[in-house]
Amino acid sequence: MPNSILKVENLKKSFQVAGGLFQKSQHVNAVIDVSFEIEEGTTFSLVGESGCGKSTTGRLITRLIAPTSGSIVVDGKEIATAKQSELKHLRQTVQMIFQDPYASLNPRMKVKELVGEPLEIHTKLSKDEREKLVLEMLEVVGLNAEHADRYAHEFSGGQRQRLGIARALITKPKLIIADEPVSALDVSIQSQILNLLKQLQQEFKISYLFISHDLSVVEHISHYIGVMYLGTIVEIGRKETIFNNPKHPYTQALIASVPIADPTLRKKKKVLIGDIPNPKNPPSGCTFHTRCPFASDICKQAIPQMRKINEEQSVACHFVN
Amino acid sequence: MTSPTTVQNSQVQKKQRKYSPLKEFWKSFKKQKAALLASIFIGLLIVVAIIGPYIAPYDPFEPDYDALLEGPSASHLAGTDEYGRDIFSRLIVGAKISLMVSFSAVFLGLILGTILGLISGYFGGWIDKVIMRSCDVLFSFPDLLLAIAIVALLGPGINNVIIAVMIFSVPSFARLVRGATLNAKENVYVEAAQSMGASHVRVLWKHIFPETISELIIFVTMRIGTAILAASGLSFLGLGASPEMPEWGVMLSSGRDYLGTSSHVVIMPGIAIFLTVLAFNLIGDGLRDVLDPKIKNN
Amino acid sequence: MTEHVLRVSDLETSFMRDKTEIKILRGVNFSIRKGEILGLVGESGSGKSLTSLSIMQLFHGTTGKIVKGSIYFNGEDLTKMSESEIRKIRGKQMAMIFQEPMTSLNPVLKIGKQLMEAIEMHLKLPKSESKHHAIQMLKSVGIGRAEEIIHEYPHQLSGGMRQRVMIAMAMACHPNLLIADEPTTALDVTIQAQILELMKKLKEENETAILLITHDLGVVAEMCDKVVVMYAGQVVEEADVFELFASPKHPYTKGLIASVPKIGDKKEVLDSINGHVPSPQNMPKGCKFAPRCNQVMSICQEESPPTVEISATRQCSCWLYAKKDVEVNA
Amino acid sequence: MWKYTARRIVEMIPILIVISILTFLFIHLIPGDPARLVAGKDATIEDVENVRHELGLDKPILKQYVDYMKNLMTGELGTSLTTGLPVIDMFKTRFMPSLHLTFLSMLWATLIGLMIGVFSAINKNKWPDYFGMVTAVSGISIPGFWLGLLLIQLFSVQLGLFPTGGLDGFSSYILPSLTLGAGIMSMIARFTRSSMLETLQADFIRTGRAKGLKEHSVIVTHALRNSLISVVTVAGLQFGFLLGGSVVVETVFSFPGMGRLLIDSIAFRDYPVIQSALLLFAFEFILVNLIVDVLYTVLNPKIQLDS
Repeated sequence: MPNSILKVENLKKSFQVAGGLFQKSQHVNAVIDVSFEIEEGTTFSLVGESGCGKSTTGRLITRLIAPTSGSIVVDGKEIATAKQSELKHLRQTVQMIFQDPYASLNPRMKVKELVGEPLEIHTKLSKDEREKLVLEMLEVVGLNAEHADRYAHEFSGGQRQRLGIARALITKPKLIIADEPVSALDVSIQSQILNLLKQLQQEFKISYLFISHDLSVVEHISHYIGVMYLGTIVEIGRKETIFNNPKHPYTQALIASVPIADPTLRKKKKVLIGDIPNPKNPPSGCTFHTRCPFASDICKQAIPQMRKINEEQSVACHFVN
Repeated sequence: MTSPTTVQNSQVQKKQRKYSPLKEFWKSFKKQKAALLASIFIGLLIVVAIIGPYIAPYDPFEPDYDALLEGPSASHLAGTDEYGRDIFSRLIVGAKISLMVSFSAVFLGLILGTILGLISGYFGGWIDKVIMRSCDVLFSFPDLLLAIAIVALLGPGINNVIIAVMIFSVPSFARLVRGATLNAKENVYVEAAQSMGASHVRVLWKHIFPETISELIIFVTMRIGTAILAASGLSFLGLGASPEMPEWGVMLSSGRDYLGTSSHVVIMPGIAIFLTVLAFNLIGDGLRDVLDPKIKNN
Repeated sequence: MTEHVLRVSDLETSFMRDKTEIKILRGVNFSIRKGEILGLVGESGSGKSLTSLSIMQLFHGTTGKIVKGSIYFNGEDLTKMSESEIRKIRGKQMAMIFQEPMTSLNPVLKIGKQLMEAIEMHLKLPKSESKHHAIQMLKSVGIGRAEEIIHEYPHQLSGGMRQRVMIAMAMACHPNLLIADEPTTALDVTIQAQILELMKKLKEENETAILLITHDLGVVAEMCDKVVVMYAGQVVEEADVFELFASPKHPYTKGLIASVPKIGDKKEVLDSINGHVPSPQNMPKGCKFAPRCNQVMSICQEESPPTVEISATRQCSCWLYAKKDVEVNA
Repeated sequence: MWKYTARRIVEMIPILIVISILTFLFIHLIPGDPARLVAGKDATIEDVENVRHELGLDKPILKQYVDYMKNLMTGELGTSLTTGLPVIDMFKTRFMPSLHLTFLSMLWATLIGLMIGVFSAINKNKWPDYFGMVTAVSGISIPGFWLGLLLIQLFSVQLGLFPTGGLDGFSSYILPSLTLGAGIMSMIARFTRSSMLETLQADFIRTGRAKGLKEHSVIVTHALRNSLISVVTVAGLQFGFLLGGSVVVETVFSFPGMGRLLIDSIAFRDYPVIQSALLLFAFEFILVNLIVDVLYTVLNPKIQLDS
């Protein structure tokens, strides 16, 4: 494998849910066991439904929260156990783009302060030097210099997401974690942003960890995909393989559930029954067994291990060889 | 409901005047007629408090035994008290005491409470518990009773009133700021700043504290009203300003005995307290309508 | 030809802001037949949700007001009715479900009470019967433990379950028309599939007409018979669903369909529409889409395009299709 | 609910202990020598030592606290320095009138406050709303002692409808209760209004209307019930305002209650009475907040389940 920018192994995070004086505090395993690797210059997507732990994984990698156990190697450095004070380098190498372009930009700051904030934190550049870089960056993301003195709320959703991207790019990071970056946008704007992200990847050789619930978007932007369900990756591999030949019953159902914007492809769907279980109280064995059409006794008892079934695909299911 | 403001046209934007938060604030505050009027009243009152001794028509301490308990007239706008002192002059000079006491007590409470609240809300954990439990203890003495207890302890006097009112303000400020901090912490841009590597001080100062300001401004305004009520209440009970001072509560208290015969000695200082507190509350209401994002959206 | 359940013609709705009237809907036309699913598609700010609120006349607590046009429901004009007459139709002949199942149910009342409220009022059933009816309704939307659920509170249910409850509530009086405003947008994709299947099933069983409001072209393609595309408070195109996706006419519809990433599509760069939706206060003169349109002509910036009937089932508001003696310099 | 109540009671214990320490320390926190203060300026050293012994101030401080707590548990609150009576006996005659007064005030203030708030909210920006809100903002701005004096002047002196003060039957409660409740009524009215306005914006209100419910059932069944939850909490917190206000109102009306007793004792430096009165007020306030918390869980199904 070429240079890997991020390698995550057996990542685990359990949150304590506050208990009162007489209540035992509960543990919720938001991320149970997650391992994957991202090559330089590629996009790896984590896809899954609510409560699957994809966003928590993203926040663990930026060390906004500390993992319970496991290893996170960013650009050759182990950061899972690093102290906050030792993370300065990480904060420059890894940047984030957030879902809600309305909420992720401080409404009280002007664009030049917003986009220039990472420089203010990480460099000793003068105000003028920072501003020069900000203007350059605005150009790169398709905005222009006269926007620099405005406040975030004067922009439309798409423009705001461009600001978010400019802010993430300004420290020249190697990895950008994009947490549902287009799901709050209208489709016609969404495609603008997706195109921009792709173009920037080619221009700056950035890697993306792309977190999304939207399979169509994920298929468009990724090179590799990990499908998550209740805190674990159930299937991982090259995008084409996963979409053309999904092996895990959950991946299959997930792909089949996506409505396709073509009425000629309408078909009676195999709809997954039941609800997504509450992560506070996950099912035993394979967590998917409560909804799986193929579940048998072994699925209720044993947790399936991740197995490599070919060069491009690994699956965690008792029935896939 | 459809909100018609979510999207803006950049082409049209260019033509508009440059956006400035202060101008925007003034534009909406102008529409709050009651609050505007109240602000003018308070502005005048502050001026009066400063230049009071120079404009008062009579010496507020000089008895005039020829004019005891006279009703309002052209020569004595608000009448005279039981020593024949001009009530209007006393009210003018008293404004300084009331404003000084309430401003300094609230200001001290604000500083202390804000620091405690920010620390408590931002860091959480044991430090939050310690601060909040201490506030709970103070809270379990009802406002005015706490002040009474403190004055009972320290002895009567205007400085002790300031201390008392300050102490009972601290937990309210701390709780308010803590709540606002917890809300502000939820903002994704705070997480964004943390992910950029911003230090705690930077996050607190640049991203969280500004969020609490509008709530603080509203609360401070209202709190000044409460402080005036509490301070004059303490004076009324004989626990505040000394009896010869032209403090509004004291004037009211000493006028009590003449209520049946010369009610103006009670009515006049009461009106002064009432109008001042009302003005602060109206300003607070106006500010809330303008600044509170929850109301803004309606 | 079956009769129209709903016919909206020339509907204009506006809000007041700072004493000025802001028109949001500027002439909306469409109709729905019995048992038909009509998709109302558009991006945020297109006025699609406001169209639904106008039909239901749910303007309470807002400054919204219908200023022009008519809404014929079962042949009667709703805009001419009094509030109390409309109240008898709302929830009985015409029901609605909303985008946010998490907040659309009252958190302090039990599910049963919330269901029975409408049943008791519209169907005039006694308490025991209406409870029975409520349980039946919950079962019909696929809630197995209906008897228990009526004693539970909304927060005890998942998002998908709550949306089922909302549907049961809406269908309780067997309405002729169900308005569904982004009913699955807040739900996970596997749950969305369940809810969409359920809506189809209920439509078949009850012959209810459905007005499905959504921004998701995938949902439209899977569910609808007919599609109305809205932009900036106007209908820009109306067509049969197969026709629309096979050959969109309006440049906006074309752009919209092309900008959706589709699974299996090998396109490297997605098409997109430049710019963004204009705000109601700053509507361009002429065609509202002109500033973003890639086929814009000079007339588009001057005059609003007429609605052109392209075939019996298709209409489009665009100068490209207007036979007018105006010089068209494309 | 019982489990929750039990939990809240246990959680109260540390606070109660801290409060008892604070009130115990009260006498020690007085600047200067408390014994000398009590004994008076002209007292001889011997007198001062006698007072010191009487107050138990000559013992080690820890021992003093233990004794204090022991006495508290048995209801032994010491002896008044001015009357020479056991403090507990003085409280016995004073406590009930105060309790009646505060609860009567709370009752009418809550009812009227709720009514004004709801009425204002459903008539937002119309004249009933303006009228209600002008009343309410005046109510929170008016000094209680002044309002009391005005009411005496009008109803007792001029019209002779009620007694000017003291305690002689139910009519003695009316003016003090009006004075005491005015502020809290206004606060409840204001809060109810804003809470109702917020609730009326909620999605489930729209659902209710979409069901075709009549406007009054939308307001009563759906909006008011939800608003009540937060109004209850606020009302509970404001109870402290009422207790503080009672000191002032009792002074104005010469009402023989706890508040008046406290002020008189402060004037006479009757420390044992001050100490115990403060403790009693704090205890009362904590108890009311406990009741409010429990009521809150009754009204709010979500809390019920989580606890």
